[in-house]
Amino acid sequence: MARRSKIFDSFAEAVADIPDGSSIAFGGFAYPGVPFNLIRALLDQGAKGLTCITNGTGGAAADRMPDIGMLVENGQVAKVIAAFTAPTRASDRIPLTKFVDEGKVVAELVPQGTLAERLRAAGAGIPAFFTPTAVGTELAAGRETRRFGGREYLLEYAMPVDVAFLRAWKADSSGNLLFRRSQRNFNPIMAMAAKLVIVEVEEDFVEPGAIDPDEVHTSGIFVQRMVKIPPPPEGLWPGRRPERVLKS
Amino acid sequence: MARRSKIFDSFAEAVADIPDGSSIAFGGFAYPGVPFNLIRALLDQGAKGLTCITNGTGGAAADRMPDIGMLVENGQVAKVIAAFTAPTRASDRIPLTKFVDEGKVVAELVPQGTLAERLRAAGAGIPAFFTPTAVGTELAAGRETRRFGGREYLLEYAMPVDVAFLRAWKADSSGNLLFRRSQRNFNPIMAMAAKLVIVEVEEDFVEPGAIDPDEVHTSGIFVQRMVKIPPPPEGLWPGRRPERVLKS
Amino acid sequence: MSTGLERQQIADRLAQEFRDGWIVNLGVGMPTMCSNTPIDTDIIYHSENGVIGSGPVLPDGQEDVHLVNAGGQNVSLKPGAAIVHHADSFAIIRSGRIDVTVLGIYEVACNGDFANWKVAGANGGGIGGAMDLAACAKQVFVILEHATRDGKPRLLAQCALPVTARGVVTTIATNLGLFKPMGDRFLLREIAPGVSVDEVRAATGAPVEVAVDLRVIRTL
Amino acid sequence: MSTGLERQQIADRLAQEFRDGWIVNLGVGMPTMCSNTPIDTDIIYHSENGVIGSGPVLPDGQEDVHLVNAGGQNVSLKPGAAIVHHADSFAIIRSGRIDVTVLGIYEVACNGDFANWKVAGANGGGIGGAMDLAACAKQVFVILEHATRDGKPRLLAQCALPVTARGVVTTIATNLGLFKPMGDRFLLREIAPGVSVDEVRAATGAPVEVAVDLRVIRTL
Repeated sequence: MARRSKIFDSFAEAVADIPDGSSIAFGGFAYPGVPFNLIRALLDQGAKGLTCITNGTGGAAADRMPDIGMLVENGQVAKVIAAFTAPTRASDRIPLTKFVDEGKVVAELVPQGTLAERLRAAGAGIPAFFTPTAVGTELAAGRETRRFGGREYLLEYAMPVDVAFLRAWKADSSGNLLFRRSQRNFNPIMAMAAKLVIVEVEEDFVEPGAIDPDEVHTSGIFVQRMVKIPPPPEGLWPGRRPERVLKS
Repeated sequence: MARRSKIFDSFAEAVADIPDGSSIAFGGFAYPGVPFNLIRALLDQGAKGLTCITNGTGGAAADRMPDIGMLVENGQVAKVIAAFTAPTRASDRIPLTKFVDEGKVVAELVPQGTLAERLRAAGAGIPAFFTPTAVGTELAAGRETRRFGGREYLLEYAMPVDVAFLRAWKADSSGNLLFRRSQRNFNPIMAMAAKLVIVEVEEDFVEPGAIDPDEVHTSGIFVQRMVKIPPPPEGLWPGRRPERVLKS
Repeated sequence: MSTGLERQQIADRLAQEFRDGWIVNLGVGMPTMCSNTPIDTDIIYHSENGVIGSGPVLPDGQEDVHLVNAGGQNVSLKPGAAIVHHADSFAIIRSGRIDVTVLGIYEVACNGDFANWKVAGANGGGIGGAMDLAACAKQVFVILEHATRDGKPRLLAQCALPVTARGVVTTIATNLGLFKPMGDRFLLREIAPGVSVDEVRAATGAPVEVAVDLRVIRTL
Repeated sequence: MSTGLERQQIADRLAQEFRDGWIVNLGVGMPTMCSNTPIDTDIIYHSENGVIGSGPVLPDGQEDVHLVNAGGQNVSLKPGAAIVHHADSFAIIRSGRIDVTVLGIYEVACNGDFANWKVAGANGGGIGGAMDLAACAKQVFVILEHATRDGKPRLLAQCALPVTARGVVTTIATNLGLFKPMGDRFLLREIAPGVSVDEVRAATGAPVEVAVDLRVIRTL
């Protein structure tokens, strides 16, 4: 029996059934590995009351690609969990700030390593763990800490998510993924943490077996849906020279 | 300033300074990835009072390669931490059994996934975590458990080690490692858990840059010493056809 | 020696429970025989040492010496396979992504407890990945001879040996039939050809309920 | 505007503290300027997004669009580089393998506390990887302008802003000098050319002890 293909024809189709209230993890750090095309499709799809898990929400830069800040501005977001919930430079403005200040969006600030480890824990069946990060800071106020070997650690909980949006470099049709360079970032651990994993892929799909099993970054068992990114201008390609991305 | 090379000329030299009382993690599952040559060198070197962390101690099979059981028989081992501390078949005998029965060696039995996660936690700066494994069993008797989301979990602690012995397929001179197929097993996480990582390598060393950074399994920042395995009979090659190992 | 099904036939019956797309983990021994069963479902075999998508065991002379399954056999890889390290392999297990694990065991109780890591009087045991798999797989199938070599029942009201996990077994396959633990009894779903219900009851250490639609196992 | 060293000169002085073989993590902003300093030590640069062994920032037109450092700049890779995912990158950080992290900050106290993630009155903040790095790196170097734009001291007896980590800073480089937190005071190890000790004391919000072997910073 052939199972349904994981390859979808459009981003719209791939995100069509995401319900209101979903928690969605968005891969990416700076622009590499950010699922811009899936974010744009989600802006069109319109699901509301979302919890967005992401390193940052974007919107500080002038040349703006689809970002979590736009989902916020579009009224789709109830909560953001991120390592940046305000700009680091006082002079910058990000769209999230206004919504948080007005009480329309809840922002949970999480140190980046803790964010990564909470996602990894969810994907590893570990409900909670201890970390030295944030001990003695405002973020640890009133929370459970414990000493191991003379040092104080903070209890942190796994962060499972309903959906992960990823951007990968190459994929085979069974869902095995390769990320190129720092495109990898949060993508593999978000794939592990999610029930439904949707991936935008830069290169043409290859047959199963074309990627060496030793080189796979994310196994196809984690991946349910994939869409090939069309060439620009239809598809969104970050950075200045998408033609080199396609060839490298 | 050039740092000292990580490439050692002999296994004897690579293990010469391991002191009595060290904790040593041994990579490998069945025979792939087992550091047979380093184990043999350690038998010759003679360090005593060792704590050996390993999936199993070996010695049940007829065609015996250097294994932890031999270190036990050689009087070098104080403690074994493993997922197998007795044979699964009642008819099998393993060398460890006699020493445990006589109280000469302490054996700590750890479920394999917990063993892996405790090593990974040590390499990730996580002092303790909760796992569902072993809850309700003899191994959890009297130990701390806790409920998360209606399910009971067992508290487990990180397992840092002094030394890790690994076997890799390829390496560059800066210590970046590639493992082939199921040779990977415990090797990368033991590298993360150890202060001193010593690797026996099957293929000739390549220059830094010859391994694609996206394909590295263990970064050279984890690796301090490497030795090229000589061809048989001088070097130990598991399985039946080492000539294919060298060429594949 | 034993009545009812041969070992491969027990595995065959269990393998027919696998559903299309399942991720299946087979333990050492009889469980790996499930991969010999010709079934038309698309199964992904996972083994605890980090192999996702293994294929048949390779004959002597064709082995890949870097590649073994959980039982140390030289397996092949199917197209689309991937390798992960041990922590990631057990991340897959603990996070509940294994649809079924099939384990060879010593004994099972009608409350779903089972034992497979420590024999009576032993100083230590062999757990391997069984405790992680038992605690975390979506379903736990166990496969065993219905009785010990000296004729004692291995399907019991309560486990006598130290358990591997509690209340997790969903399906039991033995040489005498296919069973489901029901709390205070075993449900006999299917019976081996040539075996009577009375024989099953006599060989079982807990009450046996016979399914209203009891069928005889069709051997392949 | 400010007296003493230029920004690149502050970074240059700090980079000379790096020792051969160190794994160094540079924060966004002034810290990354340390990688411009010509030093003859063999440093491995780690960035929080999983890049181990990055090289210089590439000029426009030569960027690899898949590769950025923690500040989003298109860097290169040195031979022997490796890429890991975010959980493994912070495993490296939390397990204490980073020899030094250099962070740009708002303020630092003589007890070693520092603050760099939340400005006064803000609703939220930008932590990034700074809390993990500050809590776990073997040494924490901080780099900052000695005073705020309106002339207030940023080297203080106690942090006014929410701290990033407590008691972790080992070396402080500012436009006025190189300092070490000593608990109840700062030790002035080196002073910027053309700056007097009195000027340093006047610009600092805690007692300043002058090193017996006080030197003038040699600019490159």
